[in-house]
Amino acid sequence: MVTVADVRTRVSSFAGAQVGEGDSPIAITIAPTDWLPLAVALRRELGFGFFSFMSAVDWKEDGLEVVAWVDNTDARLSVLMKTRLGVGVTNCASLVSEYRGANWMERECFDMFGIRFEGHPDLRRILLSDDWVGHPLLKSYDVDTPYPPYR
Amino acid sequence: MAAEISPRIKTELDYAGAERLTMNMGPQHPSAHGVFRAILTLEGETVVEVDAVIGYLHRCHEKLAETLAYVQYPSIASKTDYVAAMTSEHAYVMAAERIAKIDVPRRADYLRVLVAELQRVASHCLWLGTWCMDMGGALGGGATIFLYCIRERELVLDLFEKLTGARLLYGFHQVGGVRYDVPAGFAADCRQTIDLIEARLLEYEAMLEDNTFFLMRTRGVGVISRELAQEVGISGPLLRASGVDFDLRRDLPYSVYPDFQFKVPVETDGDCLARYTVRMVEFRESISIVRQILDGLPEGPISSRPGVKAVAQVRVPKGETYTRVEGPRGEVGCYLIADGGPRPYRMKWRGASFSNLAVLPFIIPGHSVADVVAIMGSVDPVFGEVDR
Amino acid sequence: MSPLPPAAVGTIAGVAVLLGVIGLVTYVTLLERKFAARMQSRVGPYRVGPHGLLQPIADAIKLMMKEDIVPREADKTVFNLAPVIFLIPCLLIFATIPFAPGLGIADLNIGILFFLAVSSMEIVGLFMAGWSSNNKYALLSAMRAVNQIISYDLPFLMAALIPVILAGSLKLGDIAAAQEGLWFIAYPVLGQLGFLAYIVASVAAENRVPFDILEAESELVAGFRVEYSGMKFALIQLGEYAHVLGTSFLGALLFLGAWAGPGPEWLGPVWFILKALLIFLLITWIRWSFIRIRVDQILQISWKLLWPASVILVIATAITVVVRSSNGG
Amino acid sequence: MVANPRARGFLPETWQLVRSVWKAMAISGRNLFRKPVTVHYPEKPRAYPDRYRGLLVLTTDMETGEENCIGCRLCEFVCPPAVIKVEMLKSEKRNYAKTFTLELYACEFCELCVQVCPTDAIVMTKSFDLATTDRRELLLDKDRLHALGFQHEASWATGNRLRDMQAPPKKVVAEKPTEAPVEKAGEA
Repeated sequence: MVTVADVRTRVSSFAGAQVGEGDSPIAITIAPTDWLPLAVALRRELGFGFFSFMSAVDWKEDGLEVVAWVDNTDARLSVLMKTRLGVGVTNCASLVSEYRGANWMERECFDMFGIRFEGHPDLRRILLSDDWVGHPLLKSYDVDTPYPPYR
Repeated sequence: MAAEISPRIKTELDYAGAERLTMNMGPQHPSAHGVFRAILTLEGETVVEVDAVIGYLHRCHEKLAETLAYVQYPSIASKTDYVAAMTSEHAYVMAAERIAKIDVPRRADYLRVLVAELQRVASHCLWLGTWCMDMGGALGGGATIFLYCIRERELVLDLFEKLTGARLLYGFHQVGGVRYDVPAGFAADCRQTIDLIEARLLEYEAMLEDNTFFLMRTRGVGVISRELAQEVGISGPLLRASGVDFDLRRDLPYSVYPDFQFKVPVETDGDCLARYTVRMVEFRESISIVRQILDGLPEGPISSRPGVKAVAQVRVPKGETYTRVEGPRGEVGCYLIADGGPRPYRMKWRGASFSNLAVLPFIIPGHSVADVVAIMGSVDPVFGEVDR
Repeated sequence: MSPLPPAAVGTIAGVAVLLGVIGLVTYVTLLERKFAARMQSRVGPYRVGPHGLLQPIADAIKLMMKEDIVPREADKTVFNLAPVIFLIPCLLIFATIPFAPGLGIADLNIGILFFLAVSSMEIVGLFMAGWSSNNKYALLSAMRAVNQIISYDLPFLMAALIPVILAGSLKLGDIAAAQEGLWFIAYPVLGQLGFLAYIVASVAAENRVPFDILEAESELVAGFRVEYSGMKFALIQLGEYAHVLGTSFLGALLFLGAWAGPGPEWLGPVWFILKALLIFLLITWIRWSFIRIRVDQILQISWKLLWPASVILVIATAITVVVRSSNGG
Repeated sequence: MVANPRARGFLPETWQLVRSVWKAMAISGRNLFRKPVTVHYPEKPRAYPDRYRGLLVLTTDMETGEENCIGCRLCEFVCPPAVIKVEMLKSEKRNYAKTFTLELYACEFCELCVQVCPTDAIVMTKSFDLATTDRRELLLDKDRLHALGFQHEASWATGNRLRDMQAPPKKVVAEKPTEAPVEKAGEA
């Protein structure tokens, strides 16, 4: 059975990877370049097969951060993968080759945050209409938009 | 869409032969379970490729969460999964409580589990009804089973109406506890309702269980393999029907679930029939949990914080957490980042139906149009949760 | 000889039966809706008239007043002609059914052959409707309709043959008379099996649930009728119900001994209509209890189960009749 | 429970078909004789529970005949869809609400405004037929809300009662006898 220690040792091999101390989710912050290799390691070697969700956070000046949560259902372990894309960077590696569930999740991240995922089969908006201008969940997207709520 | 179709199906479909017919199923379609559009590419009756178009019910809950306070948002959170409103509120409220380390009195936790399990019974009633309606037709046997299930679901909604005053979207949970206490005579009504539903379950099974027509339509239809299930992240009854024994209430227990005994059904063949079986067992397990709660409901306050008096009453210190709740459709999660103010900094809502629906383009190719409808019904998506 | 020339008697009788049938069909829809409602623990139409009795008339008037839309791309002539061609055979089947020993429009001596031939003509009108409305759903449903009705008319034919062999004549009047003593349904083994095969085949031939893939709402919205509205829709609806009613009248005549029943002689037609309604309610009861099965499964049931079973049944009846008549003398 | 044997072979399968046909029809047949559950709505109204959350109204104090609302705008701030707009009118003893508009067509009936109101001014009633032919009628202003207050029976939940029910453990307020002597909310 995979334990938290195995995860920590395996992840420590990635340069610049910090692992949080808690283990209800094992929070792993990693460099954007190792995003896909980390996913591959987690899924193939450590058995984190369950892909729960993927999303992004806009930290205003500090740039965007991509977040993903994967689970090992047998060992009841969860990992929260985080990577800071750096100021003004809006592209990131895609996990679709590893987790097919990431397909729609990444399309939603692109739709809401404008993050382009290289290696994604067909990256287009999933929730908003194709002619929508702007990415709503960015902090710069002000709340009262030109489309007045119909009242 | 580079959907990998299993080799067996691939060989059948690759004949050049007849030209393909693209057909639109939805968004205004009787069996679309809400607003969902599937662009089916057909060869004769069999579906070759599916392109799912969602987003018709998108209200941007996550942006709303950044503008509404902790006090206001629970009654909006219930609008994500409007068929199981209680579980959605529970996820949001638990996230705020976990960051701010607010403890919840035992009676409030017991009430939360009581309404969550009653909500699962009502939601499964709606699932069985609409699924049989899809497979059976509005002018046929399907409508009969649909009306039986709706008749039972109304009884549970009457219970919720006595408790909170509303029938579908309640705003029952608040940070620190719940807003309504159990009125007089509620426990008796509750026992009577769940006894009646348990008796009626036998009737549904008599109409469906080893009914040849039903088995013909569901056995071996829409098989989801174990790896595909985990890889796409489907959860709840769908995941357990594909052989993965993972139930959040038992494996990552939250609230007071450790106090109750309940069985977690697991099937292995992953087809529509397995999903039906898993949900029917869950029906009975939820009823037994409700009985356990009614027997052991502790006395005491129902909230550790005063009633809602002002907007900025609840402030959550800096921090982030991801709380997961086992909703009727699967894992409903709320990833919350708080920055100390009365409003969250960022809230990501993990809807169970979003991932459950994401598996369809992988399993539908190779089936006929009638099967697409049966598979959609067995996945039981709710589009408030998909589009958020 | 009655004072009027035979042609006039024919037309008057024809018009009388036609109006009778249309009246009966409209009220049969109400009966079905009330019966189905009670089965689903609800009340059924209640608002229009006392206990909803005027509901069918309200429906008829509503359909007549509704706007009659013809899709722009539709093939106009075929589109407009289809409901008529669909309706004629459904009403024609009442011609050969004798409501009482003498009372019938034309009690042909090949009565049942005429009935079966005409009743399978409706598929032409149906296919025209499906093809001409230039709608994908209608096209799919028309394709399904053709192979379903054809593959179920054969077992329907076979099931109807059993009473014919037992009675020894194609004339509907004779078949009814032959059942004086013993109704064919009460015939030891063959009667019950024959009746069962007849009911299953008739449910499938009129594409009622569980074989109603023709207008499977959840998949094909409303099947071939999807583009029709107003009076044309009413005609198709009338045709469908008339066809179901015709088959239940035939079933009552073949298996339940048309007008045999206690009470004075003139009560015959009343007994006949009651038995027909009984069969109609049986078909409705089946309709509201099962879910629909897929197209290929329906055809499998027809060709692998119903068709061989009904052929064996017919051969068995033939053998028993020969054996019975040879030693019975 | 459902591990029904895979009926193979002609006879077991047809036997299963016949048995399932009979069982299914028996159920719908038995249901034929059950009393229908539907009610003829307009003639026989449905029984509403005590805490029903229906149309919002403004209450007037029975003894003094004065309106309860003091225009404190707490409900305006707490309302998630922001449908309530209040302007305060300052006067010597107590304040009043100069204007009080409620856009009923966007209200979500979440009852936060009732819970927040310090003077039980806004209350939900047991009326549920809100359909109108014109959207503008759903923009309720102050006197319309007061008029409705007299027409419909108020439901049990008022601000103080809701806050008392949710009261934290410190001051366990003895539950007021439920049948309060005089209904503070406007009585039909």
